Order: sequence, then structure tokens, then C-alpha cells
Amino acid sequence: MNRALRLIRRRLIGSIAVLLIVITGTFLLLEAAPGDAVDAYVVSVGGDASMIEELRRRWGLDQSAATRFAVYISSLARLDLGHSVAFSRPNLDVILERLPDTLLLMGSATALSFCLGTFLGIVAGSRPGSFRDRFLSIGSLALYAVPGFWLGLVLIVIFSVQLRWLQLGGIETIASGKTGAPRALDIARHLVLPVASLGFIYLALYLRMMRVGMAEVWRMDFVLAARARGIGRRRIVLRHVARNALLPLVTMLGLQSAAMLGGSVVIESVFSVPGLGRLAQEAVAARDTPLLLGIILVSAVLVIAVNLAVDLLYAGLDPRVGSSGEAA
Amino acid sequence: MTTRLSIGNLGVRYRRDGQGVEALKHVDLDMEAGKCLAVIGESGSGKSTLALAIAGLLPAGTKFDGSIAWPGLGHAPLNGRDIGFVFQDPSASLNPVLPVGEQVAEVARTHLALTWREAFGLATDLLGRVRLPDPEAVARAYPHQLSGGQKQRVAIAAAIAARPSLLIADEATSALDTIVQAEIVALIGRLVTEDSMSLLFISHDIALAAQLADRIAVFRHGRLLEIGETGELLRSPAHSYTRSLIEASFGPAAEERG
Amino acid sequence: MSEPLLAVSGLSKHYRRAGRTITALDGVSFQVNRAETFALVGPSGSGKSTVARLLLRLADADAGSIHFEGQDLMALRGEKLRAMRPRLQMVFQDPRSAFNPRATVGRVLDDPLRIHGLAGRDERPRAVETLLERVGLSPALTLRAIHEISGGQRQRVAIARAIATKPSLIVLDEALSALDVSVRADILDLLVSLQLDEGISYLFISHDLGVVARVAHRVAVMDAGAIAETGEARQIIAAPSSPIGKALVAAMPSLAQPVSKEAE
Amino acid sequence: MIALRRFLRTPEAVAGALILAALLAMALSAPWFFPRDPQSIAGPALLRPFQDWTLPLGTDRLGRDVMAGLFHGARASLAVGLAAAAGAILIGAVVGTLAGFAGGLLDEILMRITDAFQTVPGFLLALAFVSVAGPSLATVIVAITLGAWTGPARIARAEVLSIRERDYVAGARVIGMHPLEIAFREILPNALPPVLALSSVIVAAAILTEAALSFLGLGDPNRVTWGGMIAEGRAVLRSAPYLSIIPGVALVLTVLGVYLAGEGLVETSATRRMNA
Amino acid sequence: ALRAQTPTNGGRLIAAADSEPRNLNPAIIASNGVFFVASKIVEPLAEASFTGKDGLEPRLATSWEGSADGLTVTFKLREGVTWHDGKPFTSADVAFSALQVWKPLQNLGRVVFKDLEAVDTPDDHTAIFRFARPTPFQLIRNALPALTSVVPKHLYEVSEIADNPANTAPVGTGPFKFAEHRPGEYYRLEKYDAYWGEDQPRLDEIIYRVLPDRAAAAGALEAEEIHLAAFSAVPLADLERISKVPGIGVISKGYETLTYQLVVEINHRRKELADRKVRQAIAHAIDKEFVVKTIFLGYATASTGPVPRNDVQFYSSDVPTYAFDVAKANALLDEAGYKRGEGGTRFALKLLPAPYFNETKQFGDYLRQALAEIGIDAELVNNDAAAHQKAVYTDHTFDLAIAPPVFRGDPAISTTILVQSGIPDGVPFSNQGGYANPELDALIAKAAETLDPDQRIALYVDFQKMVAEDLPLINVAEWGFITVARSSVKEVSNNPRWAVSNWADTWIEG
Ligand SMILES: Nc1ncnc2c1ncn2[C@@H]1O[C@H](COP(=O)(O)OP(=O)(O)OP(=O)(O)O)[C@@H](O)[C@H]1O
Ligand SMILES: Nc1ncnc2c1ncn2[C@@H]1O[C@H](COP(=O)(O)OP(=O)(O)OP(=O)(O)O)[C@@H](O)[C@H]1O
Ligand SMILES: [Mg+2]
Ligand SMILES: [Mg+2]
Repeated sequence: MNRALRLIRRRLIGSIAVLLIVITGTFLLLEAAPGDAVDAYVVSVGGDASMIEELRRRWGLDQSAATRFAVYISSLARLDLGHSVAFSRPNLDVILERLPDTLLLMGSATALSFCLGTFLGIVAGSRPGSFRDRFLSIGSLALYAVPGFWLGLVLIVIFSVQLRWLQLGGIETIASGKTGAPRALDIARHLVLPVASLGFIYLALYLRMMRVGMAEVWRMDFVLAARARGIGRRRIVLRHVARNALLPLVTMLGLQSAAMLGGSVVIESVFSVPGLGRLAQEAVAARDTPLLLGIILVSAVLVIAVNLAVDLLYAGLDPRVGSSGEAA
Repeated sequence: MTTRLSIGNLGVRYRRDGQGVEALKHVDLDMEAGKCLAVIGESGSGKSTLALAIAGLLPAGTKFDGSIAWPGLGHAPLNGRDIGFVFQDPSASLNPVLPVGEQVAEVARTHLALTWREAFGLATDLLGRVRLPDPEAVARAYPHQLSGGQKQRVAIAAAIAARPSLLIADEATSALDTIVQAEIVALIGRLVTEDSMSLLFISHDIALAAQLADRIAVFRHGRLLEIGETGELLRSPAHSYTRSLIEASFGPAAEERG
Repeated sequence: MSEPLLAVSGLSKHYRRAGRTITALDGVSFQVNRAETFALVGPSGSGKSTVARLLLRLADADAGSIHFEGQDLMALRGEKLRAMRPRLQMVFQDPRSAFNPRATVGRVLDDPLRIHGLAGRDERPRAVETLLERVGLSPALTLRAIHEISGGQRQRVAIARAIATKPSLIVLDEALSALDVSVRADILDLLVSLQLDEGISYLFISHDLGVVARVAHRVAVMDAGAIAETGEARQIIAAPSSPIGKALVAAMPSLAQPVSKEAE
Repeated sequence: MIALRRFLRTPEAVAGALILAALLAMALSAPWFFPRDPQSIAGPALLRPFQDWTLPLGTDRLGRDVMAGLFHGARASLAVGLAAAAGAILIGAVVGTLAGFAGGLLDEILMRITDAFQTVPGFLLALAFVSVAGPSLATVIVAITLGAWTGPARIARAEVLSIRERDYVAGARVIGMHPLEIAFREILPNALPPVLALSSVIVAAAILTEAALSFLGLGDPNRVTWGGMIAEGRAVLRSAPYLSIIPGVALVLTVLGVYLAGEGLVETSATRRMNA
Repeated sequence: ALRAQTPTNGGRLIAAADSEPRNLNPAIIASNGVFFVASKIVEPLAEASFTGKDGLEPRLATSWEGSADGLTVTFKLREGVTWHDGKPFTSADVAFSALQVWKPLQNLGRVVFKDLEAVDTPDDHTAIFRFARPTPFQLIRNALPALTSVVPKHLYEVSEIADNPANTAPVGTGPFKFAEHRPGEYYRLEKYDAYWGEDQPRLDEIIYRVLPDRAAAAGALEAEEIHLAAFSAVPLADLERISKVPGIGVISKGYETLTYQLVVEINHRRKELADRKVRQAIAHAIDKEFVVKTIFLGYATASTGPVPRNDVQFYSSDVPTYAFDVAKANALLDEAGYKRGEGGTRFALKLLPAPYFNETKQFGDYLRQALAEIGIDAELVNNDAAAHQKAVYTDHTFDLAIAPPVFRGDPAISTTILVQSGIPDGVPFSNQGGYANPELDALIAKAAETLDPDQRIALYVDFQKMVAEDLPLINVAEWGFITVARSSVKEVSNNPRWAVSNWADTWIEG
């Protein structure tokens, strides 16, 4: 476990620098934006010059960018993400309220795409060149090319509106008062379509990676050696080939977490899921700089955490990690 | 003397980019039970191809003619059960993510109808037999934690786990340094004798082969050039190529320099 | 003889890996004379290649000194270092990885001539052909890509490149071990004849005492980053004094002492 | 020649190449077939496909020609895809090579920046960037590039690091080659292929990202793009599904074509290298 | 047939909401987005009505009367009304709301109540508004539905009004109590049992399901996940189809006093646009018929001037009009000296459509085409709300903009500021195009203090004429919204502000 601890420590130290860069970059970017939170607020409310000035003062927008940045950084050090202008509440509260839905969506999509993708990848890769291999390979490529938002639109029309099998949006039946298992079931039914829309492209990705990876491992000497030892095909496929081909997929799992978080922005919008992605859109529209900074920061932390978990998983799967220096 | 293996008019053509690559032509060869046959030849002469053909491991799409017969076996030979195979590169022939004990044990479990527990027990014994220190610890280790020589010992343990009657060693020592090489050659020699296995020892080093082999077969360009008793062949090679090999390996010695 | 061509003393090198320090070299000293073949032998990991890398300034030593042709090699940097390079050349172990995979034979041999201005622009093609002939290759190979020639041919090209700058010392790190036995003998002969013609010295690195016995005048036996013994090649092979020397000699396959199956 | 023959032997690659050729033809011929601004009103609104042969694919909500939009949209998609991929690969190769060569502090700084870009979800970044800079084709391209250069950078760096350790680089140093020559003549050409192999994935991803941005209303309003067409068709998804299906299918086919052709290329060059 | 049915009580109504206002206090923010939710909770003094006198029906006030000098207005307040927290509603609440909230804080109230000096409360159920300068009673009356939401004094006087928690969880006297808001998901309102209306409200619960995606509302209606989508949440192009779906009705009534206007805002700082001929040319270049038919699919009316046709009090058709006539437009531009240059372009403009409605954006696409026909090269700049606000109303970095202002029953409330000069930067939906016409300014000032209703109307007719003639901005079309509801929902659209009224009598069948 010493190995794991070392890994965690190294990661955390690196992450601080990364987060600082992220914060600075985002802050600068948003500084450059035309219009501020007051402009956004005034659109919906109307107002005159004195009120606008008063608002700028109250929200601290009359200060220089440097001052605001310094204030922001120093409050961050106290784990205070600041106050949302648009929601008039602490950013952290607003974000944490939305986070679970996004996590649920991402987690389910990741689980689905990874498990199913790996499984189908093994099915395809266990007999390279066979009909099922070709079929899965072409099929996955087609799936890989379909934009998630478009797939979502099509799925909604088919399954929610025409067939009425599944709900057309939201994360659960609103104000249903359900609890426990019925509620979980309700949420699961709501998740089917968004998870499919978000996850299919990654499912295809994992399937393809697994398939290609297996094809590569098949060519390796130790597989030939295992065959020479007369090991059963099933065991060769699972224990020798798939086990090794899985490793790059695990790395990919970490790399894709950021992409998936980004993808959920669009999917959340298509399916009216009140998650972090939608919140980000709202924050941009409302020029709620502190909120958007907070969201990006929280997503970055999330991505870092996922990658750390993936690294640990990888270290558990690949005995070579950590002993020869470089981690995956 | 019983014949373990009889190869008749063997020819092998690989397919590469839609073209055929002739790797072996008209090879006739017999192996006797309990004896060691060394196969010598330069790179690309078809040595490995012969070994793969015997073990039925040629890649799909390879053209193959002639016969490989196993008199007295009574059934088609089973890899691992009837043939043990040791490859050149010890690092590449072990799965990097499985403990080596498991890789030895899985052979035993596959062929000897053992439970996993029994198979692991046997694996530990085997690791001891190939002279690995502290077999219990080694069984739990992963390939990257072992040196090249140690890995090759593990590979040998896996190859002999089911007590095959034929052991094929394809350049089993050429990736190792000379000291380790000598140890491994000695180990193979000992194991073959103890279990009265036949040994097909493939090498490009005639001097090394001569230490083990009862007979030596010389290959060149996919053909069997000549085959004979070791002493006989070294003393009076029939082919000039064989003679050049012998000269390159043994003499004219260091005395000529000075 | 006057001062040695190469004098190495107290050479040490440590690598850090995964938080641990690995001592690759620990106070290695030896000398190579002019027109001499000096062999470094030893088991895998004993530090032979590290010596080569340090000599060629491909890595920096932690301690010790290297004097070559009277110069303190370790004090040279940048331009000065590159100006010295022609005198000290190297042939690598694996002929496949020793050349840029995109290069042609001609370009490989042209480079050193161009870089050091050893021949004018118009003379260079001719000079390249001469080099090829010197190592027993046909000048027609000039236009071939590196991956289109055999391993033995590549190693000859490598030697041609090494002698292109008329060096006084060539380091050969396992330069023969990737080659077939028959090819190996030819290359050995080539090396010997070059030495006789031009008085080049070799630092010959190998773990195979059999080969060393045939080419080396003097041998140093290395073990675990240090030199276990040094001496006349003939002497050491006949009667090694260090344990590692003994083990190496014992492992040498030869007709004289066949290891019978019953031996162990 | 051999490479071409090998490329043509895989049916997938041929299909991909055909799709891309068709796309290119569409993009290039768009101003010729449809000289009018594709956003101009060409006929009655919401005309269904195959009703009027002057407007074969029908018209949209405002009576704009869907076919013209499709052709002009191909230009935007290709432009964005290629420009963003070129930008990403250029930046990535430069940053990666620099980091790999220089090592030390510069490497550390560049890689932390790469990490930072990789940590922020690319689409979120693009969203923020476009809404800050205002939607135009150029900002969309920059926004996509911003999220896409890290992959090439990492690969280039890893490649450079591994090549730096190869014997032939040591060989170049031994013959006294200048470090800059080593960098640009010995290392860079050999580090590039794996980076370029990534280009089809980046092009495809860029096309999809552009579509997603347009879908969220962040595309260039002065240009027709497929994502924008889908977004507009979305409001009438039920009454006029063809409005989102036609550009959607075009998008899928394009991305598919890019992937297929890219994979064909990679495979061709891979076998070539293996044989080398 | 509707009337024949006997209403049933109970049930939950689910309506689509396309945005989530953070501040739900209609006394501060008199906007339809806020009213849509808050009007069920917080009531005004009077509501708009199809049948009532002056188009009004009583809510918290039972009667209202203005003095002849225009200096006082007396309200009689309803008795037996309680706040949702049980406290009684009194004239003190009205006085507090008027003086502390509407006048100083409310976006519209700041204009209408600018001269309000005091509110006398002789008893708990009488409130007398006193104005420092004569204020037309007509204007006050017209402002009652939108500008006079009453908030509880006892909750607001204890802390800063702008930060009061009741702004996000409002407390009122209306038929429904605020229950909860799940951001991104829904608002939930519950029946207020002690509501003053007899046998009201009929519904137990109203839920506003947040569906920011316009295309989602239609699907949700069809999938029976919601009952009602107001404010054209179902895209116009989908209406024909959805009207044929059994069990769903499309209703265009109920927005009569919420008329939105499609307006081309003009930056008069641009020298070309300062030329009236150019503005007229642009007006001639716009095919209003096309806009109405294709963009609004007939659910709109072509405009003639700054007051919409459906306003029975002020509208005048006696104004100069600009028929769709490209040739004339071109001629006008030639006349103005802007000849076509290379490629047929006279000059280039930046066109900023407001991002709030699909139709404004589509009109942007159309206008770009229409301008191209007369040799003006317009570049579309799509901004989000914040950037648009800043670009047009603060920085004035636009040439043409497309805006959807609302006509609120009286030109003095939100219409005259569209052309009046001297408005500070940053005020949205006001004249930020730099247009200054002293004559027009004088007219506006005069109308603001004219007490006699008929005289006032006459002044606004002049106003309309003058605006239509000089074209400080171009009124293109005006539209109300469409409500799509399941037919099980009864008493829908039964007043001219129905979507933003209290829904106390609305019920669900079955
Ligand atoms: N899978 C393959 N496909 C195509 N050609 C092959 C394949 N394997 C080997 N060959 C070719 O067959 C010939 C014989 O190869 P083989 O590996 O048997 O030689 P070898 O004697 O074992 O050589 P080495 O000493 O280098 O191992 C060579 O020309 C080789 O290039
Ligand atoms: N770049 C490096 N980083 C870390 N350790 C290294 C590095 N290069 C060499 N070593 C270590 O230094 C020691 C000496 O290595 P070296 O390559 O010099 O041995 P060698 O005698 O050449 O072995 P071989 O015969 O296998 O080539 C070994 O333990 C090796 O693992
Ligand atoms: Mg071989
Ligand atoms: Mg070495």
C-alpha cells in the first residue's frame, strides 16, 4: 500500500499546480467576457443607471480584476467558492445541489459504456476477423459517429413520445413523493435515455479499444506461450488476452472523464437534467463568473479525483506500476 | 530405440502481404525417445518454424505439407501435456500481469485434473525443481520482479509441469548472458535426463548445442543440410557451411592473436 | 609506449529509479593504449554499457576523470566537445536501432563527413563509396534505405560510419552479439584488419569470453559496477583469479570441456 | 503505390475515402451549385423533401433550401474539422516536442499546463470561450482547438522522449551532430507519425463539437452549419423531422467517413512500418 | 359547453416553465417570467378583465377612484384577507408596498409612481395615494394589474428589501402558497385554504416544471407529463400538428394586454442611419406579411406604429405606413446618396437580434436577407442575454438591433421610453440608439401630465404619427402568445392576462 500512498501524494502535489493554472486561466477568460452579472440581471429585471451602479457595488463588481482575483484565491484557500450572483447563494451550495445528478448521469454512462464496451470488445476480439468481430466493429464505428445530442433527440421521439415507454426528461418524476426502491426505479427509468445518449459513443470507443487491444495482445509471445502450454481457449481469452488488453482502457477511463463531463452539458440540455452542465450554461448566460469558476473548479477536482481513482485501479491491475518508476 | 517423432517431407509456406514465404522445404527428421536433438542454423533458416510446426502453433493461413507422426502416442499430441515449449525471450513468454505461480499452476490444472490448490502446490514444487530460491515467494512474484534467468526457469517449470515427453527449447538461452546461459543449459540437460524426456534444442550456437545434443541437425535456407551424431558431425562435417560454423565457434582460438 | 590513449580513473555513476539509487559504476579505472584492443567483459548489468556511455559523453559521470589523447574529456562542452567527437567513435549493439529508420546508407555515411567538413560537397559521394568499399560493401548500396539491408550489412555500415572521421578509438558495445555466428567472424576479421591498417584502438565490450579471447589484447572483467580483475587476455582466460572471471570462463562453451548431461 | 493498393484493399477504408470525396465535392461545388446565400429564402416554408425538384430536400421554417444548407454546411464542417485539427496538431506537436526536448523546468511547466487543459472538460471550455468571444467560425475553431491540442502534445512528448533514448540519437551525437539538427532531422520526423495518426479522431471530434456548439446556439449565425440546422429543426422535430434528420445523417456519415479513412490510413502505414 | 360543466375541486396542475427567475417578487420585478409563477401567490390591487369596467376586475382593491386634480387616488381594500402566514392584510401593507417598493425599486413603478408622495391610511381598508404632481388616473388604472403586487409589510420591513428571503420564497395573499423550488426541476405551489375567494382555489397544487428546451414542452404535453404550456412554449411551427392530437387544445386568447412588439432598434449615431431616408428604405424593405405568415405562422399582426392594434384605448391607424416595396427602398437609398458599390453593396451594418425568443432570432435571419436585397450587407452578431444587453443598451456597439418590448396597456408605462431622449446608459428596452427629437420629447412630457383621458389619448395619437413618420425605430409586428393545454384543464385564458393571473378558478377534470 506504500505504493498507493506514494502515488496519491505525487498526484495531489501535481494537482495543486494544475488547479492554480485552471483557476487563473478561467478567471482571465471570463474577465474578457463582454457584459457582467449586472448586465445579465438587468435584462430580466430592467433598471436605471443608479440601480445598476448600486448592484455593481453590492456584488463587488466595481473593484479591479486583480483585487477580485486576490479575494477569490484567498477565499478559495478557505474552501469558500464565493457567492453566486445569479442565485444569491453560496456557490458551493448551488454546485453541490446539482452535482449528484451529473454524477449519477456520468457514473451510469461510464459504467454502462465501460462494462458493455469491454464485454462486447472481448466478444469481438476473442475471434479476430470472424463475422461477429466485423459486425461489432462496424456497428460500433457507426455508433461512434453519432452525435449524442442528435441521438438523444431521436430516442426521445421514439421512446418517450411515440412509444411512451420512458420519460422524456428530468431526473425523476417531479414532486412524486416517492422514496426508497420505487424512487430508485423511477430515477433509473428517467436515466435510460440520457445515459444511452451520453454513453453510446464511449461504449463504441471502449469496444473498439478493447478489440484493437486484444488483437495486439494476441500477437504477443506470451499468448503463443500459453497456447504452447495447452491452456484452454476460454482461459487464454479472459485471463491472458483480455486481462492485458483491459489496461489501456482503464487509462482511457480516466482521460475520458473530462470529456464525459463536457458531453453531459449537451445531454443535460436535451433531457432537461438539472445537473452541473446545465448549471454551467446558466452561469455563462447569467455572467455569473464566480459560479462558473466554481463549476470549472469543481469539475477539475472531480476529474482529478476520477483520475486518481483510475490510477489506483490501474496500479491494482498492473503489478508493474510503481515498481519501475513512472506511473501510468 | 523407439522413435518419438517422425517428420516426413515437411514443407511450410507463410503468407505475407499476399505472397508466400517458403520457410521449410523437404525436411525429413526423426527424434528418438529420451534423446536430445539439436537444431543449428543461421537466422531465418527455419529453426523456429520447425518447432512451431511440431507444436501445431503455426499462424493461421500458413501452408503446410508433409507429415509429423507420433508413433506410440496413440492420439494427437497435446500442447503442454505431450509437448513442452520454451521460447527465446523469457520476458515475452510470461504474462506480465499474472503471478508466475499461477502461470505454472494453470498448466498443471489444465492437464492433470488438479484443483487450483493442488496445482499451486505442484507449481511451487516445480519452481523448486528449476532451482529457484524460495519457491513460495517466487510463486507470488510477477515476471517483472524476476531476472531474465529466473524468468526462463519459470518458463521451463511451466513447460515441464505436465511432464511432457518432448521438450522443445527454441533458443532458450540466447537472450541471457553467458553465465546464466550455462546454468540454464545445465538445468535443461538435468531435467531431460531425470524425466527421460526427448529434447529438441534449437540454437544458432553450435558450441552450445554440442554440449547437450546426442545428434545435431544443420539447417540452412529452410532445408535440412545434414544431420548426424554430435561427435561425428563436429569431427567430419559433410558440408562446407557446417564447417564454417564449427570454425567460427571453436577455433582458430585466441592463441593466434598476440 | 608513451602515455595511454585513454585513461579512465575512479569513474562512478548512480541512477535514481523509483526512489532508489542504483550504483551502475563504482570507481572504475583502466587504460587503453594506442592500437590496442581492450575488452570489457562481465555479466549483464555489470556496468559495461555505462562505461561506454560515459566515455562518449552521452551521460555525465558522477565522479572520476576521463583523459583521452591527453585532454580532459569531462571538461569539454558544446562546440569543443563536438570538435573532439571525430576522434572517439562508437558502434552500437543492435544494428536495427542504431540508425534513423528514415535514413539511407548514403546519408548515414555522408553526415559525419559533412558535419566535420572532412570532404568537400562534390567529393563526398566518392568518399562515401570509398568508405563502403573499405568495410567490404558494394558502393551500390548508397541509395538503399537502412531497413532494406541485412543486419550484417548494417553493422558494416555502422563501422564505416565510425571510421569515417578517422578516430583513434572506437567503442564497440556488444557490436557483434546481434549477428549470426558466421557473419560475426567476418566482421571480426574486418575489425582486425582495420586495426592493422590504421592503428585504431578498440574498447571491446562483450559478455562472451569466446569472442573476447579471439580479439582482445587486454581484458578487464567487470562485476557489479567495478573492475574485478584486469590483465592480458590470454592469461585471464587461462587462469582467471576473480570469482566472476572464473564463472565466465566456466560458462564458455567449448569443445575441450563439453558439459555432459550428467555433469551437474 | 503499394501503400495505396494496400489502402484500397480494405473495404472500410475505401468506403471512408468515398464518403470524404463526396463531402469534399459537396463543399467545393457548393458556391457553384448554390450561388445564392444558403440563408436566403428560396421557397415556401416547411416544404417536404422530394416535392419540388428545384428544392429536392425541401425547405426549413423560413423557406430556406435544405439542400443548399447541406452543401454549404459541408464547407463549414470541413473547415472547422480541418482547421481545428491542424491547429491542435501544430500546437500539440510544438508543445510536446519542446517539453520532450528541453526536459527539466520547461517540461514541467508545459506539462502542468497540458494537465490543466486536460482537466477542464473541453466542451465546457469551448462553451465558455465561445460565449465570451462571441460566436463566429474563427472563435469556434479556436475553442475546439483549445480542448484538442493536449492529446497530440502528450503523444508527441512521449514519442520524443522515447526516441531521444534510441541508439540512433546517441549515434548522431557521437558523430557530432548539432542538437538542433538532431531535433529537427533525426527526432521530429520520426515522432510525427503517431501524432498524425490521431488526426482523424481529432477531425471527427472537432466536427462533432462544432455541431454540438451550434446546437446550443453558439455557432456562427452568418453561416449554415449542420449542427445549427439540427438545432433549428429541433423545434419542429415532430412536424418536420426531416429538418434534423437530414443534417444529422450527413453529420454521421461525415464523421464515419473520417474515421474509416483515418483507420485505413493508420493501418496501411502500420503494416508498412511493421514490414520495414 | 365549458360553462355547462360543474367544476371539480382538487388535483395537481403541471405547467411548463422555460426559465427560473431567481427573484420571485413581482412588486420589484414586474416581468412576465416572474408573474407566471408569482401571480398565483402575490396579488395586485386589480386584474385585467375581458368584461369588467375599464377592463379591470377587483382583486385586493374593491374600488378605485381618482380625484379631478390628478393628485390623489383612493383605493377601498378587500376585507377578511389574510397573508399566507395568517397575519391580516391591511392598508399599511399597500402603503408600504407603494412607497418602499414600487416607487423606489420596481422597474416599471419607478416611472409611473415617480410623483407618488405619500399613502394615507385612514383605516385598515382604505389607502389614499397622494401625488406631488398631477398624474393621469387613466395611467394609474392601466398600471394596476402589472405594477401593484402587494407584499407583506411585516416581513419586508425587518430587513433590506432587496435581500429579503421572501423574494425567493414569496408570501402573499393569493390562492396559492409557495411550497418549494428545486432549481432546474420545478417550483411547487400549494393551495391556500384561507383564500378570500369563495370556493377558490380549485386546484390543490400547481407545479411548474422547468423545461428550458422549447422542443421539450410539446413532447411533454403529448406524453401527458405536463398539462399546460403557456407563452408559446410549444414552438409555433408545431402548433398545427399538436392541435390535431386528441386531448390537446391550442388557445391564442389570454394575452391581450401582454402584447409583445417586434421592433428594429436603430443606432442613430451611425451616419447612414441618422438619415431618415435610409430608415424609411429599411422599413420598405421589410415584408411584414412574410414576417407574420412565415415567422409567426399567422399568430401575429403587422404593426403600423408604436401602439399595438389590439389596444382599444390608444391605437390609431392614422399614421404613415411603409408598404413592402424593394424598388422604392432602393430608390430612397440612391436618393440618400448611398450608391451600390462593388458587389452591389451600399454599406455594411452590424445586426444584433435579441436572444430571448426564437422569433427574434429568425427575424434576424430574415432581416439580413431583406437588407441584402437593398444592398445593405448586414452581419449577424448573436450574443447571449448579458452580452446583448451590454452591447446594445450600455456600449451601443450595434447598428441595428431587434428587440421584443412589451406594451403594457398604456404608452407611458413602457413604450415612450423607447424613443425618449436623455435616458441613462444601461437601461434595457429604452432609447439607447441616441435618437433625440425635442418635439417628440415635449409631446411625451405633455402627455404624461395630461389628466383628461380623451386629451391624453389624442396626444398619444400624435405620438404614434410622429414616431411612424420619423422612424426612430421600426415597428414590424406585434404578437400575443399561445397557450397549449390538455383539454382536461378548464377555465383557461379567461382573462386578458391569464397566464400571469392567479388561476384561482382553474380546475382539472376528473
Ligand atoms: N509469421 C511469419 N510470417 C511470414 N514469414 C515468416 C513468419 N515467421 C517466419 N517467417 C519467415 O520464415 C523464415 C524462417 O523463419 P524462422 O523464424 O523459422 O527462422 P529461425 O531459424 O528461427 O531464425 P532466428 O534464428 O532468427 O530465430 C524467415 O525467412 C522468416 O522471415
Ligand atoms: N538509464 C538508466 N537508468 C537507470 N538505471 C540504469 C540506466 N542505465 C543502466 N542502468 C543500470 O545500471 C546498471 C549497469 O547497466 P549497464 O547497461 O551498464 O550494464 P551492462 O553491463 O551493459 O549490461 P548488459 O550486458 O545487459 O548490456 C544496471 O543495473 C542497469 O539497470
Ligand atoms: Mg527463431
Ligand atoms: Mg550493455
